[in-house]
Amino acid sequence: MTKSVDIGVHHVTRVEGHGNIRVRARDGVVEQVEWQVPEAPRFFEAMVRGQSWEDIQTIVSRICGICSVTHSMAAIKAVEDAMGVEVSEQTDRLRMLLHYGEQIESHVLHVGYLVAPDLLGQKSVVPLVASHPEQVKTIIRAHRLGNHIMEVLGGRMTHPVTIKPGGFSKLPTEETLRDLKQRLEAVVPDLQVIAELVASLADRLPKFQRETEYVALTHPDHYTFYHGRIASTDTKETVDVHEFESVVNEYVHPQSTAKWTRWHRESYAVGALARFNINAGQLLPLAAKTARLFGLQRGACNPFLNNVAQVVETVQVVEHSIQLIDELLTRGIRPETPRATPRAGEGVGCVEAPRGILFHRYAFDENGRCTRANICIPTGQNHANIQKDFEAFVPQFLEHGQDQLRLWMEMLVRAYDPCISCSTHYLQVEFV
Amino acid sequence: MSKPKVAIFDFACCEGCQLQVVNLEEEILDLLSVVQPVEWREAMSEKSDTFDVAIIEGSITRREDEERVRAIRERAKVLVALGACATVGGINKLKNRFAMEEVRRCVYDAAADMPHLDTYPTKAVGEVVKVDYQVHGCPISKKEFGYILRCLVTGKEPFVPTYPVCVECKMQENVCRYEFNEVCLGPVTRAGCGAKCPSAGFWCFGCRGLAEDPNVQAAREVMAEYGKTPEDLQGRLQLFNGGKEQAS
Amino acid sequence: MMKTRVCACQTKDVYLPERARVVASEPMTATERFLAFELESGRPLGHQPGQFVEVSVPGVGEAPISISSSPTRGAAFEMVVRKVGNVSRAMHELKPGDPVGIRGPFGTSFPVGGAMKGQDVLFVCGGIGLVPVRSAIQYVLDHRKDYGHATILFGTRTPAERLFVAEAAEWARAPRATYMETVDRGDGQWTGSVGVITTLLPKVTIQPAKTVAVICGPPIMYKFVILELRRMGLSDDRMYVSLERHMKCGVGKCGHCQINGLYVCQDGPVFRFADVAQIREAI
Amino acid sequence: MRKKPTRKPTIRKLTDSALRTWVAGLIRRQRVIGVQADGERFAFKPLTRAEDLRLDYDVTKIPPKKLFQPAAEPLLEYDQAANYRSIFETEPFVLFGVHPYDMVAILQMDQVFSEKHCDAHYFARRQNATIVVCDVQKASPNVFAGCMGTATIRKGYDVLMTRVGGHYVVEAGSPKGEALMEGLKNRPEADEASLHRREQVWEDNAKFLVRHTLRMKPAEIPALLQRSEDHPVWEEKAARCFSCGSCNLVCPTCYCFDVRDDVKWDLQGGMRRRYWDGCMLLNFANVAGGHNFRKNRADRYRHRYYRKGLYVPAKLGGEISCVGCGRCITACVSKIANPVEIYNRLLEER
Repeated sequence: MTKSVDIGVHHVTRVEGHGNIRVRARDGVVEQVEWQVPEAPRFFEAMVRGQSWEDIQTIVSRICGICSVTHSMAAIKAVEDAMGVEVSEQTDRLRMLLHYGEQIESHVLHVGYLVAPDLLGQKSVVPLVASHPEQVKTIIRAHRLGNHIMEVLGGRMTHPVTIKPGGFSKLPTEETLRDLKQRLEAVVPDLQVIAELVASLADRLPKFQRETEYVALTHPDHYTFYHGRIASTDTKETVDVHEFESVVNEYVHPQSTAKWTRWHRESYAVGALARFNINAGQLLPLAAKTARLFGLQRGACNPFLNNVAQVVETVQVVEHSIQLIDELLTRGIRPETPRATPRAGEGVGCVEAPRGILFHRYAFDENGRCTRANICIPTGQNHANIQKDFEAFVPQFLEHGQDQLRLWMEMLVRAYDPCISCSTHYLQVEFV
Repeated sequence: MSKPKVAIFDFACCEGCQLQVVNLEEEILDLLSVVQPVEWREAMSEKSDTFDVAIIEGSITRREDEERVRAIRERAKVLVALGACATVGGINKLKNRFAMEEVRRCVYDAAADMPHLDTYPTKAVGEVVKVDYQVHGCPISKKEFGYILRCLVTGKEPFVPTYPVCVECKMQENVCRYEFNEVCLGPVTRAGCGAKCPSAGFWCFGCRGLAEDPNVQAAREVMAEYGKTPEDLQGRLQLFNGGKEQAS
Repeated sequence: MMKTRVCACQTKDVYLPERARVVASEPMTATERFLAFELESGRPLGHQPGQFVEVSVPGVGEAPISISSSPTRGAAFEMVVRKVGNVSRAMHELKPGDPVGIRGPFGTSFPVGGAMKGQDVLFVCGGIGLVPVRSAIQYVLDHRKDYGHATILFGTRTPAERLFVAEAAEWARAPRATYMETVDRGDGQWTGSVGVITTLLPKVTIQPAKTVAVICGPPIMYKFVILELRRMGLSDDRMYVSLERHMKCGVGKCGHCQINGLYVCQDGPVFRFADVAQIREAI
Repeated sequence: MRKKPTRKPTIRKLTDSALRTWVAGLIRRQRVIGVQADGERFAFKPLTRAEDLRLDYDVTKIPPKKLFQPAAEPLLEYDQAANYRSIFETEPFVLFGVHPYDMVAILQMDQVFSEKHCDAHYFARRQNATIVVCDVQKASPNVFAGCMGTATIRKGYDVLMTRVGGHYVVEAGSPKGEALMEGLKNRPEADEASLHRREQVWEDNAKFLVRHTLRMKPAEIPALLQRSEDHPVWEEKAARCFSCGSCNLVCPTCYCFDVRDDVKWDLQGGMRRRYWDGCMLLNFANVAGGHNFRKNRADRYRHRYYRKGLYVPAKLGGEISCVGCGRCITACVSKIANPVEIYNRLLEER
């Protein structure tokens, strides 16, 4: 088989935003392997300057339609941090619940609509409607549940409006929560179906491994998406989120103009697999059982397994959501009015997006007008790792030929669930 | 009637409006019964050179985007602007308050001069090419999207409200956000959203663009009576309705 | 709980259309189409000249359309539709046999059985203003002995926009009838009169005491025509106008067609000008 | 529609706990829509527990018209072959706690919707309703029903309740009301003292439901308007008008509507619905083709007051189409929608 390939994927499909793949190899010698991002930069950090602290969430939610709740949460937490606002336990639980809505929606969307077609040899979910109608309906049901949680708690499915500094603009009724709980319980068997479908296809994922550093939030009490400190698989030490710049270490690679991130190695990975590798010990029973179904264990370093970790996490957040609702209902929903007053200061918000750890930092003047912003998105943190994966992957799988290699590389990019439209700041190399 | 071929293209945006199309869930099957998607990068790998309907999501923020959208317009019989970024420029217009050079430097510092970071003041799609149908909102309402698509396929002019959000807020039996002393843009913002934000206890921030013949001057006067400054109003008005344009 | 139907008036839902079918559909100008309908039940519509119906096109909507034919011309009723909205555009696509829904007839009519009887009648029509008036013209010509001289003045912007050209030739030949037409702008072939409709009026002699005028056209036309007729000595109570408004319900509820206290769908569309002359919003 | 009562109406005396028992019984048997707290304000909502009924409310956000003419209401459905079928989705219900001014408005709507052509969709709902009117116990911030003669009502309701001291006097006003009060058979009849105190409540309400004072009799409003078409107040107020229709939508006597079709995904059949509309909205008087017969804000603004004070009264035998609920005053963020202020001003600057 020929060992020469020339791959130029202009705008990888079934990902959020635009990314290109460039590979050139001649007679088994790899000459060029590049992961490029030609997304139109949108300059959010410049745009928020001068805007009111009350509008920051509204603005930065628009960084990404897929992770709008996550960006909103990070922004609100940062604003509260800057303004010295504490929130109640009730608010905390409701936010986690809302945040879980997005994890469910995003993970199911990614695994079900964007990745499943690869595993089933299709170009999109559309033909699956005919070939796998029951599975597609199951996926739709689970996806709708995620959306439903966001709609009832966030006021909308995308770009939530209920989360304000200090609390919620509108609280759900206990009846709503009871209804949510029923829906969550009802989706558990559906998730089982999805897990089994993915498990039955998991052997179609390339057997590729590359050890790397995984970074995610960690918290002593639970498998966290919302609280905690920054942890790494490379060290026992955890880092306070206020020090996130010391973790992401944005740098310019000598061979590239792209800003990459590194912590203990030349790249690190964030996302579902990272969270799993750090927090797997805290999975709730059903999620742990799902992980066993796949044989997924801590220390997994096949990036394609990120999709599997997403399935495990979907079960985890559904389980935890049910717990949270029980806790909320036990105490009863108490009326609360969010109160916060602007002051000069700086704050950091950090939460886990479905695709990995996300950092927001803002500074405000005494009128609460934003003076400075720094946003570090998960996909930005994964770019260097994707590039490193490519560099290891191409020589190893070159012999499979251009078409297969191309598909696998696209799948590899998709495995990271990149959210390129999140691009608050990216630098990238040449265009294809 | 043969099914029109539909292609969805995205420019500078969060892709949240495409997500609303995905969020139609089972209704997507209904949608597929009236149109044939031939290109939709976010959801499918197929690409197509021929299509009848082009749906454009996102704003035009670079010269190269402008060329691309013109090329799409030339090939499309019908062009739909999807969502606030496309219909009014949306949140992306916030950057128009600054000089572009300054915006680039703010975010990219020393690397700001790299060619791919080229950016120009954000434009709505309609500021570059002729738009046949507009689906307003950030994000769009999936229900309205379905309705407009059905109108498009059957050759009808859809009913899109020109009146302010207050109409739907009253229909939802909401208490006016002004009573909470908030800067709510409902009285000058185009309805059609079902007043989702005020119904969730939040002010309207104007994502569907201005209502027809909006009384912005009255808004300034009324704000003052509620103890708000023109800057408070301005700050919120420019979120979705343009940076410099509204300043006058 | 059981859904019940309790209202006695539900035997007649005024919003429920009755099915009718297209019996003729022909292009008339670039933007106007001629359509004829018959109720499926076979019964005549029972309208008076000047009245309108609400036409429903399935899948599209409902719109008020003037009836253009006289009840003296058989069970079919005719319309001329200009492409301006969803419904009228859809009506342009209708073919013979296609079903539509009809509500009505609604509104007032030209006083063919009242004030016009025994009088000379002067019809002044601009553009598609001829459409509703045609029903009265036909009616008068079909009851020729009941009326004095019939004068029909018709103005359009261009020769191509003239309506009922062939029929107008018959009107011109009818006993004790005068037909005159004018266009704002001629084309290469046009040899007729050029100028706005008011330029035709000096060519007409009327006996103000025994003439009734019927005026229908675009909003701008009324002012000038009425001024001129007044100058010719015609009093406001001898002028009848047909006004256009947005009539959603046709039965005096929805409020869209209101001109001050008047509902065009109920109190109009035909008004004695004296009754609306003082109403600011009318003309 | 209403029959003259052939015998003396039943009048009973009801303690709070007896009221709760009665309402709880009604809820068990049928749909009850009652006034309830909704945040800091009040709204008519389906009642599931008798305790939630709040007869001490000041005013509801939206008048009870929403029960007879919903904000969005299906009229009919159809198929491609033009088979149109009316839709009537309604069931019998008790509407509990309507204030007298709102009842007056309902009676006006009854007239409007039955005049010449009867509106079957309105009356399907209307005739399914048994209306329990409750005299006002707490004046709302902008009420002026006392000036409009609508602070109390003596006919047109099915049941009338008045709180006198620590209990209610409950009187049937129709056979429907008598039937509703069947469950109160074992309650005592109202005594003279209670009836006397009820008279006092009526007198007081007429006096005190006056947060804004109209300096003329309502009957003088039409004549006043007839000579005020060119008054500067229209332009002046309209300059601050958002044309947002809030005053229309919260008004118990505004009933204008829009009608729109939506086709189903099969592109064959569809549904025709009507929606609340308002004459203050910019395109209300648009005709097909785009001409707007009331393009100026001031024309629309004036039209609304003329409609309430002159045009509709002409249909209603002179009754002013404003019942003094004050909702428009509260709803208008520009604070230009106070009818009392307008009419007083016209009177002063004649």
